[in-house]
Amino acid sequence: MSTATDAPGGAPLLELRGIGKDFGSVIALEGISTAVRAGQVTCVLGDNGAGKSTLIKVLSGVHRPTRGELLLDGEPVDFGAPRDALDAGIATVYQDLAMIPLMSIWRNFFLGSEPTTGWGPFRRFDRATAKEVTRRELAAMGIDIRDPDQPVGTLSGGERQSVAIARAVHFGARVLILDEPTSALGVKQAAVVLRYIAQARDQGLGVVFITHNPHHAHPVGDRFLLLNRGRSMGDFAKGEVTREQLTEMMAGGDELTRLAEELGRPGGA
Amino acid sequence: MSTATDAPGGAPLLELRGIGKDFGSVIALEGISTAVRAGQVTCVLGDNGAGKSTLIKVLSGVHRPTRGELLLDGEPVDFGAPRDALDAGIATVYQDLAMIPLMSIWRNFFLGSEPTTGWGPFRRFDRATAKEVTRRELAAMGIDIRDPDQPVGTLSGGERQSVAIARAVHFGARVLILDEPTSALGVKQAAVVLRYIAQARDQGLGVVFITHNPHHAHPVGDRFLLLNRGRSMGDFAKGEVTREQLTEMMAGGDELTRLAEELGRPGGA
Amino acid sequence: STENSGGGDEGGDGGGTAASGDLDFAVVTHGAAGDAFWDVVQNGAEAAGEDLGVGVDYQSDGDPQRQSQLIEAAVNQDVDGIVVSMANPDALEDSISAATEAGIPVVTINSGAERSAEFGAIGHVGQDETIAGIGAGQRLAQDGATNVLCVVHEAGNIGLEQRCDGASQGLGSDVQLLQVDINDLQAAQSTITSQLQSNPSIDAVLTLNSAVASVAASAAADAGSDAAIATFDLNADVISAIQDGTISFAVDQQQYEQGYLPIVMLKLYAENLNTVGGGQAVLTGPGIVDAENVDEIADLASAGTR
Amino acid sequence: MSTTREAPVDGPARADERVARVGPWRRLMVKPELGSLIGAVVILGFFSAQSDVFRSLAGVANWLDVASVLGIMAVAVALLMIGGHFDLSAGVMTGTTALTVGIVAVELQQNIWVAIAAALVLALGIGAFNGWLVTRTGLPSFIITLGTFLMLQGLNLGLTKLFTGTVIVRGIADAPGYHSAELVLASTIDVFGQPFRVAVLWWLLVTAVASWVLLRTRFGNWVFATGGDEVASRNVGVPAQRTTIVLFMTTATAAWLVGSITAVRLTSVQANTGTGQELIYIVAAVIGGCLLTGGFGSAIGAALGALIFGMTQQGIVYLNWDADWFYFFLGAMLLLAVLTNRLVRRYAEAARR
Amino acid sequence: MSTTREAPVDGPARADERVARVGPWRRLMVKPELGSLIGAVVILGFFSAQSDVFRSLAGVANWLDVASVLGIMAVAVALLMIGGHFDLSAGVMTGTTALTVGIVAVELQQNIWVAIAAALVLALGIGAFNGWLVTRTGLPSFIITLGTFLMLQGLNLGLTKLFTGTVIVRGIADAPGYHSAELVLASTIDVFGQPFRVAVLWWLLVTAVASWVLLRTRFGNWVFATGGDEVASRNVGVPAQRTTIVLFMTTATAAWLVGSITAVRLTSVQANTGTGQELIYIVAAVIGGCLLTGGFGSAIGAALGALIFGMTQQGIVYLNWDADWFYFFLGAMLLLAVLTNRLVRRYAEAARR
Ligand SMILES: Nc1ncnc2c1ncn2[C@@H]1O[C@H](COP(=O)(O)OP(=O)(O)OP(=O)(O)O)[C@@H](O)[C@H]1O
Ligand SMILES: Nc1ncnc2c1ncn2[C@@H]1O[C@H](COP(=O)(O)OP(=O)(O)OP(=O)(O)O)[C@@H](O)[C@H]1O
Ligand SMILES: [Mg+2]
Ligand SMILES: [Mg+2]
Repeated sequence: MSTATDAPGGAPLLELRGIGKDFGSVIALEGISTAVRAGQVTCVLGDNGAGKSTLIKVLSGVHRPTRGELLLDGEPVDFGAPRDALDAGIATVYQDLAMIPLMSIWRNFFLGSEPTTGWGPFRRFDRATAKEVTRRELAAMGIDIRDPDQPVGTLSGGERQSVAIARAVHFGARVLILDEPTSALGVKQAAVVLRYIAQARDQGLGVVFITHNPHHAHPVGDRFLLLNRGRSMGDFAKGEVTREQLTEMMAGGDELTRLAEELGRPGGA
Repeated sequence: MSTATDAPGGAPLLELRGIGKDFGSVIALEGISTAVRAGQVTCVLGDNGAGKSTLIKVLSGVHRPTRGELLLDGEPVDFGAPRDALDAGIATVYQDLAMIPLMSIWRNFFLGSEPTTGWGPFRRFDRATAKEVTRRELAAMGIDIRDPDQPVGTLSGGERQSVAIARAVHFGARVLILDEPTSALGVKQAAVVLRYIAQARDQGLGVVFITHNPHHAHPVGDRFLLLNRGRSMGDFAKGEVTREQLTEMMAGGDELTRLAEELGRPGGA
Repeated sequence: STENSGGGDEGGDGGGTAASGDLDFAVVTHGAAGDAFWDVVQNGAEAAGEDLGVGVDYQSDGDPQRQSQLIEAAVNQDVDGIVVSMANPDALEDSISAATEAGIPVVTINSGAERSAEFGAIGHVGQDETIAGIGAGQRLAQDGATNVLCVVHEAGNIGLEQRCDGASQGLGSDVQLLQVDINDLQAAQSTITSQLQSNPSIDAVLTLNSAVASVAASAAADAGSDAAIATFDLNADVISAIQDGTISFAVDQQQYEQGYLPIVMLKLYAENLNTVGGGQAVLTGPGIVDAENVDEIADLASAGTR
Repeated sequence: MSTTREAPVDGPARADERVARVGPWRRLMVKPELGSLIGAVVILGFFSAQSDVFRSLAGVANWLDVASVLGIMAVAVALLMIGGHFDLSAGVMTGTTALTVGIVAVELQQNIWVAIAAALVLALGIGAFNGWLVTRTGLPSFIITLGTFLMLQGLNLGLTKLFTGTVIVRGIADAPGYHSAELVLASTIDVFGQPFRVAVLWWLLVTAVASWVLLRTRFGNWVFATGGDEVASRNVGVPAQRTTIVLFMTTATAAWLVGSITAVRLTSVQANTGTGQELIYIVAAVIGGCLLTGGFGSAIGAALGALIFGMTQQGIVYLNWDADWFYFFLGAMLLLAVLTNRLVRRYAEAARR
Repeated sequence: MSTTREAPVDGPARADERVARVGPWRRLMVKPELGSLIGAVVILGFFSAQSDVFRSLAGVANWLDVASVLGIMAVAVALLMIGGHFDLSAGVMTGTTALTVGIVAVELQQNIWVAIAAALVLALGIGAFNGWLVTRTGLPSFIITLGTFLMLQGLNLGLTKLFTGTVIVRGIADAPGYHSAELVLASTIDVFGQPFRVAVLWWLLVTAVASWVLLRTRFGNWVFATGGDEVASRNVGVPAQRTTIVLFMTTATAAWLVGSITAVRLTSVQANTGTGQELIYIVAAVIGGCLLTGGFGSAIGAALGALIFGMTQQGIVYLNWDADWFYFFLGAMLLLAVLTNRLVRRYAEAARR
């Protein structure tokens, strides 16, 4: 498995060439090139507002890039809508989670990919299956929901995030994109997510993973794409960087240690 | 300064006695008692859905507790609305941030506490001051906004969180409540927030801090309130626990280390 | 289709000199768009325009303020004459005097006869709604009705109110009012049915619109009531209902004349300074259409002229 | 990726100490439909207690008739509102379709079924146009459909006058095929000797189908999602634009059904038919629990909202209250209905959120 | 806690490589008001090109008159919509206040200023009632104000008939103090020899004050916040309920102003005055860029929306287009205005989001 660390891991599933994105006068991305390979985890790192979410929205068909090219299996593609990306097997956990607060958990889980039963005019949403799968997938993440009929809007922040992750993992066929999936999660749930990422990678999926936590990024990442103010600061293979360097690159990652000292308290990172 | 670690730190600013909160059939909190003291940081820890956000919403006047008593400076109080809590000097960063997406950054910053200028019928919102203060406070957090007139809805997740934190810090007079303030923040910004917390504590404010990150909780926390499924699992002073115990209490905090081993990769927490 | 005086054509100022080919008249009424009664008025005015070779521009709005603004627009356009219906004379006073001050002759139609001369109109063609109502009330009394239901199809409309008031006067006792919505005739039918069901002593229903009359007849049948149905205004359905006896009579204002005659009057005034009526209103009704005379006008109503 | 992962072994029915016990009665109370059912029951009780005609079979047939035509539209409008949009042209479209049936059958002398089919095609076209314009421009549907509302109002009058010379199309009863059309759309059915309008059946059918689609099909899921958060639902792959267009076409289809019923039943159609009714449809849907902001509501609720409106409208007449005060009473009863609904739910709210 | 922290030394005017250069013209374009200004200019150009009366001073005075009364209400309704609510009773309230002025002045024989004051008190009461009910019950304002709308409609008719025996109040011109009231509310002002209605001044004043309040005061900030996200704004201490109630009272005050102008100008008032106008106010506000979901919009935009509506309404008359097709043209012109607005903004959108 460790062969994947340095080797390119085959032809890229997804490739970006000189991608740029403007929002009116705001230049959010400029000249980003990288590749997502099967069986590899690409970590996108960067400060707040660096353009990480914008980048993954380009990958998942939410935004059309203003400049540059997107290649799927080596062929140029133009995702007109997220549906196109989903149909290409790309599933995404958005930072804002893309959930409908007033709808129940199981309806949100299968939204856009509802299982059906019956035929002809009597084809209907298979509710029993949907509820059952929802409960099972969430339980696997260590989230024990009271009632799959509860509206998502009344879930806690972490519960909601777990639902979004479980959904993406369930539907991700070739590429799994996760935008700060662990931000609101407890330590236990975060570990489960990291394990999911590793599982997905082992099954040959390409994973794009955004996080601010070097402790999360380093164990699972194979490549690290560093963004700063909308531009790429480099694209490193795992072997090329240590966790310390990584933390350093993530804008003064040792601050915590220094902080702990500065505060004159025992402990620290 | 380290005297605050074990000593009670004077009479509690805020005290909770047997607080419980139901949402219809959902029992979100049950029998919580704790105290927030001046010059102390109380960390509330717990799994996703444990009831942490609900607890701080009781403290900040969003929810009226179903059971139990809330005391401010030893006197029972009944916060009918968040305004009452704000007027008592309690400022809160909500997990959902409580920002108006369509409004500009500076309008959001001063929302509800607008500075005014002029007199009589010509008393008006002091826009120049508002913009200036907003820019200054955000810059102090290391967030360099392009334009304070940008609608908050177009900010990145971390930028938005920074605005909410800067606002609470600016207006918090006696108690500062932060619900997962660092979840979407970069390492640098998170460190700034931790330093804010320490500063606030040193200035004699009571701080309530919710986080899932033991690396964040341990350096600044003085007391640790542990919640599980809506109930208190104990209330520990800093001296009573080491970081390892804390991480353990936070539901298998060593998972990361184990995970790293399990994945057969170098690195880990 | 008559003469062509072909003479000088220096704008319509003051009237009297313009050539007929260049005459433009404005008709501004308070009828709602699509109202069956006012549609016949419009048809009359437009037919007169065609017959006499003059331009006729018909506008209407039920809101008095809007109506006055439409009159002002006509004044601004410097038309050669204005025809105005005066349901609410006070509200139109300013704009009508603006017209007369600008030297534009005004003919008032329908209601408002008593204020017409005061406002400087050169004549009035119409039938006061109250008098029409009295006529209907008297006829109902004649037929032996004692407990009459008056169906108002637009709440607060002054013209409709006057018709019901007049009916009370003619009948000699108060009529009972019922509100329905002209734009939802199915519901109107149900509402009339329920009124007849809950109040079986009603022995006559007076509707103020021909379309409401048709559903009132069906409603009476639904409710099993043998109340007589009478109505204001005609249309082809009402005429065939009179023929087969389901509606006993209709009050006909011959409102076609209220559209046609003022155009004739304005043309005569413009070319010959003639006035009509000698300061008195020219009355167009009320005529009563019942089984006796219905056959003669049967074909005319479907053409939109009765 | 659906590998087997270690699922904790606890069945769905396991008791949870974080959930308080709630009686079945209270559980029922919080369903949106049951809220408006309470309102309906209150109104029914109020008028029945005071008027024996109101509660007689003939009375019931009468107010059910009013509720049914309104209800067909209210249910369709409710679907659209759940999907996050308004259709101000819904009212006038009932007139457009009714006039089309009349003009094609009478003036163009076609079989009435041909006329009805033509009206359907027209309605679907207008609905698709509305939906296309809304999704294409991203402008609020309120303003787009206001534009089509005004344009249709003008067309109704202008074309009717063009074809007939008057503001009314009449003589539909003489069109070929009229009797079969009457049977389907405007006949009555005897129940205990009292004729009920067949429109009541249509109303029940429409409500049942709409409710089934909304709660049991993929499309229904998309409707809730599109109305709840259009961006989020597009992000997870819901065809939001298609859903919106179909919803507008659904309202148009309901308008066609109501218009056809009107034309066949009254046999003559006025050019201003339906104008101003759009607000009443929205009101019925809102009484029935639909959120104006979209994403929440129910078809059965909207049907009950129409029932409340119909009962109130007729009940006031049955009580012989002074007609001058009709609208006053109508407003007061509506407020009464929604406030009761609200009160009951407040009490029962203890059962959720 | 505002301690000095180490702020990076960069002035606000520093160039940022993450911001592309945008011309001032494009920057202007994206302001919501300027969007509707484009619509207004297109409509103005369209009609002016075809009718010289329309562009004459007399014509301008005429359509400004139409726009002004509508505009006063549209601006107030826009504030309310930005605050997240609707007031369906706004239209009929202009009738209620006008009738109150008439009844108090004529039937109760008071000085007209007393009558106008009485109408103000009544209007404020109704507005406060609307706001109180909405904030108290949490029900949608759409349904609450529909209730008051219907009730007021009934009251207007019932009370007018009670006092006058008919559906019209006449003789306001004979009330004591009428002339001073006429001067303030219904006089004309000569500009280049063309009398303009004083209502135009009121309209400008209301727009200016509303715009100032909205953009420059605390209250304005609260309005945006309450409409944008009520829960969030309450959480940061905005008095959302008070804001809502004040907004409803503002619409009521505007209705009182319009009602008083109507009563004094027409000197007689019909019981159905104002009914049905509420939708037009909302439309003007939406054309002017207000979101129906609240939290976004502008007072100047609403005033321009009213202008578009007024110009279109009168412009069609000036072009002598067939009255039967009036609504068709009105709808088409409105769509034209909003679509142009949209197109221009699409082009300019490159300048933001
Ligand atoms: N729709 C938009 N309109 C204008 N600016 C935008 C828009 N979306 C994003 N931006 C800007 O683009 C920049 C990049 O945003 P993005 O959300 O990609 O950052 P990020 O790297 O995900 O940050 P974070 O770690 O805080 O989530 C930000 O400065 C943001 O203000
Ligand atoms: N308004 C509500 N209605 C019903 N249930 C609610 C409501 N608010 C919260 N809950 C439930 O109460 C429980 C506690 O929620 P809370 O938001 O306090 O959790 P938390 O500890 O903050 O979790 P996280 O770490 O994920 O933010 C959750 O299970 C949630 O589903
Ligand atoms: Mg992001
Ligand atoms: Mg929380």
